[in-house]
Amino acid sequence: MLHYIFKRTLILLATLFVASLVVFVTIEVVPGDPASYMLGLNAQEDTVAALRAELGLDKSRPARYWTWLSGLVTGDFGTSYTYRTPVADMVGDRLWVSLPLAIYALVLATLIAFPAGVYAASRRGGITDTVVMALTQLGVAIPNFWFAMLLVLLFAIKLGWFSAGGFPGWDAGVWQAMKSLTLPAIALALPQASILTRVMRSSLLDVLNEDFIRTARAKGLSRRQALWKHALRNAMVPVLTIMGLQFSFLLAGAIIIENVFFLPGLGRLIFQSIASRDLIVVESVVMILVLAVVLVTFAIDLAYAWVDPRLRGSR
Amino acid sequence: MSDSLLRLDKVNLSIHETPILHDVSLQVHAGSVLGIIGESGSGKSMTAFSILQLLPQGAVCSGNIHFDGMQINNLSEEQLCHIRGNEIGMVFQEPMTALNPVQNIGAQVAECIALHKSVSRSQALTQAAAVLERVGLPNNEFPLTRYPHELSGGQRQRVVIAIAVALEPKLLIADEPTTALDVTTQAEILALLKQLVVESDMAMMLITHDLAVVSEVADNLVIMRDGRVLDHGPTRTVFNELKHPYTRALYDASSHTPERNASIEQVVPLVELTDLVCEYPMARRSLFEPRKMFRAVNQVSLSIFSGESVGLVGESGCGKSTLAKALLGLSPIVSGRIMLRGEQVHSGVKVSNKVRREMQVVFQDPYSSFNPRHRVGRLIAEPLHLLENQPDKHQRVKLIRVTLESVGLDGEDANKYIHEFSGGQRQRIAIARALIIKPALIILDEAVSALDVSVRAQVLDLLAELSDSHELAYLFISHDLSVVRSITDRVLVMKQGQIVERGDTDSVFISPEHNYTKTLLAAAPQLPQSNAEASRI
Amino acid sequence: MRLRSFILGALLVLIFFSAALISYVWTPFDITQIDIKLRFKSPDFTYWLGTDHYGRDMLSMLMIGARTSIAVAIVAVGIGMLFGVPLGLAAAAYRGRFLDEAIMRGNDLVFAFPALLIAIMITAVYGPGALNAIIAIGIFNIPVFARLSRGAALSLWKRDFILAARAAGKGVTRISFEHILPNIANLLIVQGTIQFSLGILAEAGLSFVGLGTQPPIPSWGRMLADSQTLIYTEPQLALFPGLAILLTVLGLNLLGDGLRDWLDPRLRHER
Amino acid sequence: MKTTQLSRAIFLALLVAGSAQAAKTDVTIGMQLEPPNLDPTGGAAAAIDEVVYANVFEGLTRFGPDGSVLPALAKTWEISEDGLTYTFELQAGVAFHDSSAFDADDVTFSLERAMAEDSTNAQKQLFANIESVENVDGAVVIKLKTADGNLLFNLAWGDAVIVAPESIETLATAPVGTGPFIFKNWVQGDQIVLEKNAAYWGEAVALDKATFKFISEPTAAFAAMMAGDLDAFPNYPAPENLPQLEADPRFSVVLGSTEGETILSTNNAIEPLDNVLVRQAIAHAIDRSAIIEGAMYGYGTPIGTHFAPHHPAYVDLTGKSEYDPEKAKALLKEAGLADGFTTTLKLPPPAYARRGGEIIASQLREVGIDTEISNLEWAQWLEQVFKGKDFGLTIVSHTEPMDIGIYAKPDYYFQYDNADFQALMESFNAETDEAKRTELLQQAQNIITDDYVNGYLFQLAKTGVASVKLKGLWENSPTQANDLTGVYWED
Repeated sequence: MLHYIFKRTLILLATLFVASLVVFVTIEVVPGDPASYMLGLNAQEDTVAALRAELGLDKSRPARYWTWLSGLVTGDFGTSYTYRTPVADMVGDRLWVSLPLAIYALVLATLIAFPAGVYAASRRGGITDTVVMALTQLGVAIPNFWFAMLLVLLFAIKLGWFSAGGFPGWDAGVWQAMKSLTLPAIALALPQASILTRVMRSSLLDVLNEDFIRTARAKGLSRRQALWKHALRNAMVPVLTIMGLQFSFLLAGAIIIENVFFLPGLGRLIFQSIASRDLIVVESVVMILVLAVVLVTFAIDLAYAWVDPRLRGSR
Repeated sequence: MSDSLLRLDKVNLSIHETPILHDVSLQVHAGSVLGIIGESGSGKSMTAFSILQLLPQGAVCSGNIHFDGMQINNLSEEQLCHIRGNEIGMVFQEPMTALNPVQNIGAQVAECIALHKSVSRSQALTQAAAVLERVGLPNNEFPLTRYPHELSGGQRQRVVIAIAVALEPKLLIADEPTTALDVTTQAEILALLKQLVVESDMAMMLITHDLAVVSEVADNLVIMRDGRVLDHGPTRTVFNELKHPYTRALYDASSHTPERNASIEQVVPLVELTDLVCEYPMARRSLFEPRKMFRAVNQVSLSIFSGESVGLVGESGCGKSTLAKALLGLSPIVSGRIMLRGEQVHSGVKVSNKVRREMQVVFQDPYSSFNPRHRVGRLIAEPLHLLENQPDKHQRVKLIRVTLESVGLDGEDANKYIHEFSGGQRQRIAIARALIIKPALIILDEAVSALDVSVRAQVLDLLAELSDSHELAYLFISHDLSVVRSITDRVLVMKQGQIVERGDTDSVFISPEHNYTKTLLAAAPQLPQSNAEASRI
Repeated sequence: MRLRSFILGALLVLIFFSAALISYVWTPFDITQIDIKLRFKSPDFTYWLGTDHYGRDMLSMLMIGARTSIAVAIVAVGIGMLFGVPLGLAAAAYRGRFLDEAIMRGNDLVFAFPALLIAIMITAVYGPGALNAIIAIGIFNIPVFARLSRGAALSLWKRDFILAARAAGKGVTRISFEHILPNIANLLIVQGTIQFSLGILAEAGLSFVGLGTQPPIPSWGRMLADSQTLIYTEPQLALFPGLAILLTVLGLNLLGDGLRDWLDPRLRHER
Repeated sequence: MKTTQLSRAIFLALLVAGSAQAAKTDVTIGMQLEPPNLDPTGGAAAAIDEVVYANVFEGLTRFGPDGSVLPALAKTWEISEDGLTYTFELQAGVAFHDSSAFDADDVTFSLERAMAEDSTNAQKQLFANIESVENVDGAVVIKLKTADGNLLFNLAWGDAVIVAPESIETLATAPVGTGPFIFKNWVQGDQIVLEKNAAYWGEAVALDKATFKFISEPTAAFAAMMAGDLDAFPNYPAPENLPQLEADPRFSVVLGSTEGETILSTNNAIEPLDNVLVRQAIAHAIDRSAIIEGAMYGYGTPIGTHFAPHHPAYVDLTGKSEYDPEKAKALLKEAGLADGFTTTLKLPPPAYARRGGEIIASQLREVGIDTEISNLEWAQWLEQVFKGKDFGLTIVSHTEPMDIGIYAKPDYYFQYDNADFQALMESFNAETDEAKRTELLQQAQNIITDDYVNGYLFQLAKTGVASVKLKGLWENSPTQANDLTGVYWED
């Protein structure tokens, strides 16, 4: 088991390092320079040059990469060119919007998908099975940003139950903050829940055809008991893979949803900093998203070993 | 008829409108063993499942099934659940997949106990440990926390049996319990089953396609074909009278020995191996230890003369397949020399086409050895790729037709797809594929083990004919001693990567020297002599 | 039920494909004509689906929008297959060795970046536009096909007919293309339709945030973005593009499911 | 969520709602762009001034609601005969927010900092004409290199506000000025909060607290207004929602003017746009009313030259470029381009550019001029168009006040080089007499119109939306600012 974890950690660190290299190189070649952006239309040449020096933009690329990378390791992401505040703080409060949103959506998706998937699988071919399948087909097909617009139209404007967007901040009370994250979470959760339901159902159906289910039935377990006690856990492996993959979809999807609901999350920060060529912020935020995805995949790998003893390596 | 524990009369079953069982009637008495014999597709397993009403979706079952004085085929699901595992236990064919891979063996056995008896979890576990001891899995060697993937096929089958007999059921149904196991393990499992029947006065229904197995274990027999019971009665009388023509055909096929004139020329050996060693890496235990290598073939030397048919027997895992693959250049060799017609062949890495032209192979599983996307013509013509001067289109078509006809198939079959053929026909095609470039040696790796008895006989006859007409040498690899005995001139017995005994087939079978060979021969079930007038085909 | 959904899927896909193809030759109105007086007309006999905020015919915009979305998605899936499948086959052919490990780690790296993030980085660096959207979505498809074809190929390599082919002296590349590829073709087709529908959603997402196809070429995503501010006064502007995306993706998914059942013999008897 | 927590949250909500009934003294203002930082002397972003100008920071002089120059920290001033020396008497008893004293030394520090070689002040050229700044026993004496009528005007800009050396280090994130409001806190990406400065030297202001919320998406702006999250949105970004807001009794829509001349800038240096006939053809090919209606939903006043219509010196020259496609085609034929030509149209992010661009592209196509549209981020626009001059046509709104002077700079991005216009501007700068300055300005407008240097489209309208009961907001925006000094709740 230890060997398994050690190997996975090694891979994780290597992926992060290569990712940081790829991110820095792709973003460094971005045309447009933050200094001239900040000084606006009729700034003179020398003022722009002065600002570049002040921001340290004139140092060589490898030097800047090294300072950024060493900063990453110690948690100091450097100072933003346009905001002149430490990137870490900016990203910190934005993380407190994007992360809860992603988790809220994942929880919602799982709470919907598990019962629906299991219910549909246990009543294969029945009406509920067909209805669930039809709904998931729709859920997968709906573009979530369009669904978000419809949610705003219905719940925020017509019924006024929710605010149309914006984030009051956690100090305005957990209840208020969660309320403002509800519509975006639903919009994000819908496609994920649909995909997860379909995977859950098909994976369960495969396992129900296995021989050991027949053994369980021969032991005297009823159809439902065999499903809950034996099939469910075996069906978890493919489901876990999809959940891992989905987390990265969730983060990506959040970037668009944050736009529709004007939430001050990491997604909008990326857009704003790309527009203002605040390269150091873009690089740091991308790295944080990559770190989140890689950590989740690592957690999923560990969960595999917990769910399926065969992966734990010989005793 | 009075004290029969289980009685089926006129049981009919159809799934999605396709009829499976027709008026099946049989009975089992307490403390006795009923053997059900039939080839694949005869409905024997379905009979077992209809007893427990564990039928797939869309199954319609009629007629009545009496068990222990009660009619059980119209009971509610809840009542049936009470009987399953408690009154009737069941053992299945495939031990490798019969257990839940993510649950340890203790929990899986205890679950059955806790389900039917109101006992605490710990009590259920102690009872489970007792049952496991009883089926030959001592707790010190096999603790309850072991997982199925850490056990061998035989050990897993013992766990399945433990589950089935944990609650001392009145009836145990064993559906082909030993088909997937080695000869020695098969003998142990059959002995265990017999002992359990005697100890707890349990009735057993043993389902198999192997006449020899059932003849040693069952008190009464039922012979089924296409969902119908053709013959039944006490084992002895059924074997002696061979009343029903199908029973007679089955009996003859099982003891069939093809006509062969063993012409052996003691000239330069066609193929000679000296001190061959093959290894492959094992799973890495921990990062720091170097990968341990498993030595599958350990200093093996043998020689095969052209036209000769050599048998290689041994249990699974003894390295016989690795040896075959090494010979064909499909797996790497650590050391040792391979000579073909006196010429050094294997120089370590690649095997030249010249050598491959001399040797071809036929595999075990007819359903896996063909690319479903290609037509038969293209399938059997694949080895032509080895020839220096490729035959032109016209020659190629003629060659394909001739080769197909030589294995008893029709020239037109060339443009059909493989899924249009039965198991037996597919092995004929596999042999055609091997024959097309007229090799000197064909390696048959368990070529007939997957076939039904009657089909197996035909394929063995074909091989015998071909070896005479085409001056062919065979290396016949199998774990089934009776088949090897009927077709080979010389035999080599292999154990843990080494050849422990070699010699003429008859002398080795009649007076084996090495005690491993002795245990092997003893374990193989013998077909009783039938005093019915033996009819020759 | 399965056959019906397959036909429904095929029908929907047919409608949108033909709409896209026809749009090359003819559209009810010329979309380059901007006439502010005609804007926000609700659907009537001349303008079947009404007009947009520049007075252009919504139906024509949707037809040409279909062209962009479908073109971007097809090329993106093409890139995914063209690079992904050979990588997957190679990884399976040299399983366990360095090449396999390298390809798999490369996949993990691309998977580590959330799909849209790659798109944003590329379009931010090289400017928005349909070509960059294609590359961005295409890059994300490569590991999907690589991982899929590697998995399928690995199970085939264990099959006896591959050993027989090796015994017949065939090299690894010949076996991969002659034996392995035809047998995983079904899987690739089915996954292709799924990735196609994901491609359409991705292109719409990119255009929605202004990074996909640029004006004057219409695209469904951008039509949605433009309609966002008018959603309270002219909701129908958001309705039609959203429905177009939904129906196309739905059609493709149903088609994919139908194909999977029809092509995969194991499931065939279940119908 | 334990029940106690829930009940406390509800009680809290009621409390907040309850207090709203009493006379409101706080206001929430909506803004589209968030300022990168809060140092008006260190960056050019309009958003900085929109928060701090006249609220947190003050200069010697300041702009009034109608654009006139009013005294601020300078109580009175005298100008010498030759117009080269200005002496300013400063207000007494003024303190910075960190309670450090305000005196002439702060003024000299601020202006010298802006004029310095390595200064990062975006409008450094405003101070180019200053020779020296001295503290002469409490008064500030500024000597000029040449007579310049614009000094008082220049000192009113946001970039010329007075800062203190003590707080200069953290100015960008913790601004310290002399204004009526003190900076409270800043939640990046969301809002900035200012509070009343009790020790303000001038007239007391009505508001205790002001919150600036940043909402860039037009849809979100509308939703926030409708949901009552905002009290006012001075520069409402989505003109298409204005009719609906106007119809709502809670709100009043106030239309004003800005200094934003929105023009179709034409690169006068490249083929064939260097030919005046071609530029004239473009001018006639453009239908201003369609653009204003299509892009800005009717909000915006057409302009015929690069000058703000609300300014007294404005001359209405729209007649010289009325919409006449036939004339445009004839002009093109005359210029030897009968079958038209192709050029690039590079558009910055704002809505007026992106929407206007599509409409103009279709209008130009009518007369045979094809345009390749490319949408750029601001940074790319500055790089390619503004500095690189690599463009054919672009659309941008010049929002600096009185910026007709840019036509006198030959290296300015549309590269217009006209010697007698440059001479005209020189004399204007030197002129101090109002009547003569107006006359010179009118001549300037005529020259750039006759030369058809750019396509003059419309003046950006200030579409302000505010709660009916909120009074005192600026109607026009002579400079980018949200001056809250005069703002109060009515009932």
